[in-house]
Amino acid sequence: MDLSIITYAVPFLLVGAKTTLLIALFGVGLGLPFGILVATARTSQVATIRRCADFYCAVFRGTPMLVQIFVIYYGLAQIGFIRHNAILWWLIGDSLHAAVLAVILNTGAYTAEIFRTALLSLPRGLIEAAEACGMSPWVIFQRIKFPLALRQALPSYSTEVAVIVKESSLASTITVLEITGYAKRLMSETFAIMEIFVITAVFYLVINVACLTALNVIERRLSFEPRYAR
Amino acid sequence: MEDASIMSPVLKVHELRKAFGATSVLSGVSFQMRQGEVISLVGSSGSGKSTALRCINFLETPSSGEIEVMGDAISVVQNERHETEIVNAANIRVFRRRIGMVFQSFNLWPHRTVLGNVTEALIYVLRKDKREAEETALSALSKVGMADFSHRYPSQLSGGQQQRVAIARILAMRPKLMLFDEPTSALDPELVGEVLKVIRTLAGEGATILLVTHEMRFAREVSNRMIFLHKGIVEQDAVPEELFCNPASEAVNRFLSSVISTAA
Amino acid sequence: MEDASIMSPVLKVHELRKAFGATSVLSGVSFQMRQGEVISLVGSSGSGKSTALRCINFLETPSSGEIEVMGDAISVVQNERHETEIVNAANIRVFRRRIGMVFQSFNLWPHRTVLGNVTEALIYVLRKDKREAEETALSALSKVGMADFSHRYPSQLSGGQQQRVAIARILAMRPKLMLFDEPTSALDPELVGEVLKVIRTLAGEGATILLVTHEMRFAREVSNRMIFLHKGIVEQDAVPEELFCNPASEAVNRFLSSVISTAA
Amino acid sequence: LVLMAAMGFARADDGVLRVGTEGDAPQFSMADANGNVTGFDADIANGICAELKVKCKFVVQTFSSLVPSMDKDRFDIIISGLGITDERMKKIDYSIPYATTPQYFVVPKDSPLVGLKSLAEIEKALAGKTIGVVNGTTYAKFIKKHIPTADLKTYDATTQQNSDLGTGRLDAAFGDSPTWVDFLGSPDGANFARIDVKVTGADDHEALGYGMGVGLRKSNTELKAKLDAALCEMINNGKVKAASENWFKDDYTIPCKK
Amino acid sequence: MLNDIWVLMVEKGWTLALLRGAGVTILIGVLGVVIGLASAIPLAILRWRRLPVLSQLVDAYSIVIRGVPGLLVIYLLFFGSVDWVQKIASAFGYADSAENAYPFIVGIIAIAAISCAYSVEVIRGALQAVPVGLLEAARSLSLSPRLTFFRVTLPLALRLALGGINNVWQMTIKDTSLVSVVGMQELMRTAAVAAGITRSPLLFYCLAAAMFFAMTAVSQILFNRAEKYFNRGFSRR
Ligand SMILES: Nc1ncnc2c1ncn2[C@@H]1O[C@H](COP(=O)(O)OP(=O)(O)OP(=O)(O)O)[C@@H](O)[C@H]1O
Ligand SMILES: Nc1ncnc2c1ncn2[C@@H]1O[C@H](COP(=O)(O)OP(=O)(O)OP(=O)(O)O)[C@@H](O)[C@H]1O
Ligand SMILES: [Mg+2]
Ligand SMILES: [Mg+2]
Repeated sequence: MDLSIITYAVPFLLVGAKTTLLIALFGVGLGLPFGILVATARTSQVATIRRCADFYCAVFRGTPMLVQIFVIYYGLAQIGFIRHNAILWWLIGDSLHAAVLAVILNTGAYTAEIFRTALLSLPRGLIEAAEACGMSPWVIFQRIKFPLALRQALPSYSTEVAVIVKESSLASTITVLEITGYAKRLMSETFAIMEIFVITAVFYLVINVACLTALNVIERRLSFEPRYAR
Repeated sequence: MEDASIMSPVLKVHELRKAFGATSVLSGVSFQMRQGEVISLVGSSGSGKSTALRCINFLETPSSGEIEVMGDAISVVQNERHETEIVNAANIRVFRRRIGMVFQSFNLWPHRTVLGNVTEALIYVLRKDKREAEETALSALSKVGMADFSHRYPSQLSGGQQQRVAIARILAMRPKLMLFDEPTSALDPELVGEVLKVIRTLAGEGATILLVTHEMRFAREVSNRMIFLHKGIVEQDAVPEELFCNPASEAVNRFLSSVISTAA
Repeated sequence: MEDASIMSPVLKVHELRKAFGATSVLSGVSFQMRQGEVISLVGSSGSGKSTALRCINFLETPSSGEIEVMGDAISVVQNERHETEIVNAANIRVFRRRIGMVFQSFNLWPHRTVLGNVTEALIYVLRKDKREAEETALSALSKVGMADFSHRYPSQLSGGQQQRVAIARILAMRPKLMLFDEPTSALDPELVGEVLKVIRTLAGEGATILLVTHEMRFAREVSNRMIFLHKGIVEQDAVPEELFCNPASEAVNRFLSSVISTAA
Repeated sequence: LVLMAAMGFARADDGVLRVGTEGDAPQFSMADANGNVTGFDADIANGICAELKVKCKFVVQTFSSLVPSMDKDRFDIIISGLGITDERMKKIDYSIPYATTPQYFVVPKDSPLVGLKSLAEIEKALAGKTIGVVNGTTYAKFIKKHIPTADLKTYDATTQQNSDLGTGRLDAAFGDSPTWVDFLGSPDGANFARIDVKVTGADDHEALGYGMGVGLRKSNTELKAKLDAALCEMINNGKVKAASENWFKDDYTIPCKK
Repeated sequence: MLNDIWVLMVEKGWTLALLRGAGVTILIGVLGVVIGLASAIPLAILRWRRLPVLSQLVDAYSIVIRGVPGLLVIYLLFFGSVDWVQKIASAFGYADSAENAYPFIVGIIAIAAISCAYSVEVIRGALQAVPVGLLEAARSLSLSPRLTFFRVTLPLALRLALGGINNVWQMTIKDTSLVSVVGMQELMRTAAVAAGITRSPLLFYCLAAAMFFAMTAVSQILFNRAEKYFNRGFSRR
């Protein structure tokens, strides 16, 4: 491999990495609560809420993220009303904002599915015990359901975090200069496709290994003595 | 108000019915409890005792019937379209705040320590601050001899220890009405004696207690009245002496005689 | 061979020790069982009874000690580097084929029906064909009065019903040695009497039974010998009459006296 | 059937020249629903094949896999409007340049910028503005170098860049002449105009290169010689001019200097 | 407008092209997930059992594959191996068929490797969540480890893993678009080409999205069925 390529590309990619991290941070920070909200909506007793949430998940899990990001950035921008509404235009007018929005909406749907199964698999008795104490639904959720579901969901969710980091690369298709954005530019400048690809992948790998290891540590921290269950 | 609540029954169960699909489990159970009363619900396995307790705080929705706790009532009716309809469903939360329940299978939260299991509801339902909650919890735990285990997780406890934590979880809450589902099933005789004392103290302090038990001697000792449930209906509702000396039916008689023969 | 196995003890537990981290639970337990014997393991809650049973079929690995089942032995030693080393670990499978165990918390498989829970091991361990397995299962279920529930899932059963299925699951396997962890904790007196009968029949047919129980009357009735466990050691190992009339220590005395006072 | 469609490769026997191309670049390289390629690049390729008396076999692939695929001998040459730059020549070899398209800036019609007269003026006027270019080109480098304060946006496709022009996200866009002829002639382009300052490779060879060439593996001198000869012949006999005028309505041929 | 679409979709044959792309997508997606899942189960068991060395290897594999963009996985697999595969094939005289079939095979292998890495984590998480007591019951009945696994652990774990597997499938079917880098014309690539040269990106991307949606909608029905099946016996009432 040509070493000069590395010294040339890395400074650019480092700048891009900041943006990638920013998108991922928002994706996790807002996507997780949002996904959990949707998951609870999907287990709701009210049929309308449940159906709406189901539909949202079906759409965002069923279509490619690329299309979602295109529709949000290019598609919605065609609508005059949105262009002239300051708040909406703030949301999608700026490519970074649109990318963050798309990532949140996309990961929200996947996160919801992960937490839905986790919530459904909780032993009834534990929730009944909380209900019998007179806890409000919110407290039951916050103190019993969520902590237990989180432990069950963490392995899958850590995967989702890695996916968020990687999917954030689609932001480059709407002109956001994150890692992949810079990589594309460098590739067309130098034609050192393979080299830049590998360097880029190393960037993603480093970020993801950091995330996955952190989540692994959290998972181990949260796991209570599982042995000697009778 | 206060006076009225003392006079009126703490718990009134009226024509409680429950069916799971086609199998009818409770077919019209009615009884009342006054403040400070301890009632044992006895009957053979599968006779619907746990189901009755679970219906009282609406963990299980009855098929029909009315339940009144300290003056507030919830009734369940079947409407024209054969759907179950709960009248005054908003009271369910009120009920559960007044009622504490110990489960047959303990249902301790595996992700919380013993102390956490007990303080949880104190902090989040009774809104005590953390220190106060821990003090209350430790005193409840020491009543059942579990104060030394407060930092263990449930999975590190023996069966009897788990059961005692489940009891302490409710003791700490000091609810007006307590439902115990076989609170001594995993306890050794020494501890059964302890629980007996605790229940007597609680009753003396004005709590009302409904318990399910298979230990007839314990039931006889602890309760003011005993209710014998058989095939979903109340076969006998009497003071213990009466039940033992004067069984109302063949079923009661057979049940009690087997107690005596086992003990022989 | 056959003769020898009748003469030699079915189960020999020698200097069994078990510690969870720093807390020592069993500190040198030794006893023997001959074929057809029924022994009750009694003691206060947390004294290590369940742990002892679980060590015998190696669900829990002892810290040290030797266990011999029908002539085959497994011993656990601490080697120089303070690691636990199992000598003859291959025998664990052999042990488990000979030993059946009923758990304190039943552990029925939630995804299988009652019948499925019982036939599973018959089909896959004893290699019976499906029809035969179902017949055996149904006859075991009817011994505990659960034949009518064979198509229910465990979550649709009452506590006592679950316990009876757990018992039937083992009965159907007809193991040489059976370990029962509080087999009557959720059962009403009538059913306790039934289980008593079943255990007697099994013992009469040559099975060897080790059971943990809190019901002293039941223990007295059912067992040839009683072992009193206290703080991880065997405090007394005697025939029931002896234990009750002549307690070996203060601990045994206190334990038994509370039985009597509760019964008062 | 699906399988067959999925892998349109043939062996590099003598008599077949395998040409890698992008397939989704309007006017240059357009693959239709059946995988047949038309456009300027296709004409050049077919012309070369005719000169060399071989059959052209097109392989349509994404831009980013073209170079590695050629390295691994999946095809022999790339004809996909590749601009020749010094930077790129480190990775692949080029034939002689056969055409070059001038570049223009495009801005909203009512913008005062429309009347600017020189590159220097444009550079001053667009400082700090948002400018779009398309990936796969070297224009980004050009803008970075000449208008360093500009907020540069890179697009994967011209249509996307034009869409952002339409919604006002871009103050200006920089691209080659054929694209603009196409866009300004369409209804969407009605509100835009190009600044009449022709930017060519001559303005900055380092950033904008030396025109389009055929890409081939490094040190394949024999093939390079053949290609150069063929291209030169096509330039001289007007085939390139014909193709250019056919697709771009203008003649972008670079004279062949041996 | 409608006329334009008619010309594009029918006369220019893009409908057929999209359907052909969808066929490739489904074929690679299904094969990839099935192979990935099948190989993920044993790997997840290694992880779950914490077998020394092997477990760490699996962990490393799954972290690396999940950590790098899928595109690179395919790139490296394909461009890293195509040389010697070509040589071997030529040596045996199958050069042509190797050149034709190889991208397809690599595509499936890469997709399987990716979906496998994801599935490993999902299944391991589910295995860990199966209550120990239920396994002890099986062990004490001397069901062999293999039987315990297949009769008790796996059914219970699959119930817990179902949502995650569903997610992996939905992700994988869309990841198939990566195989376009080795020259396969799957759905997304076909749509991109069409979008580029017909200048109707919105139409073609939305069409592709609709096709993906149709595929996942069908699979969702199957997953709902499976969920019902695995949940039998769990709900009270
Ligand atoms: N995983 C563990 N970690 C630490 N301590 C444990 C663990 N499991 C059990 N113990 C402790 O070991 C002791 C013996 O437990 P065991 O379950 O054998 O008691 P037991 O005699 O069966 O009691 P019970 O009659 O209440 O069932 C208890 O004090 C318990 O707290
Ligand atoms: N979800 C269910 N579906 C069908 N039948 C059920 C369900 N839950 C409970 N039952 C049946 O209802 C009857 C009463 O159950 P319940 O748990 O109230 O019995 P119980 O009196 O508490 O018995 P035990 O003393 O054994 O705990 C039992 O026969 C049981 O099989
Ligand atoms: Mg019950
Ligand atoms: Mg025990």
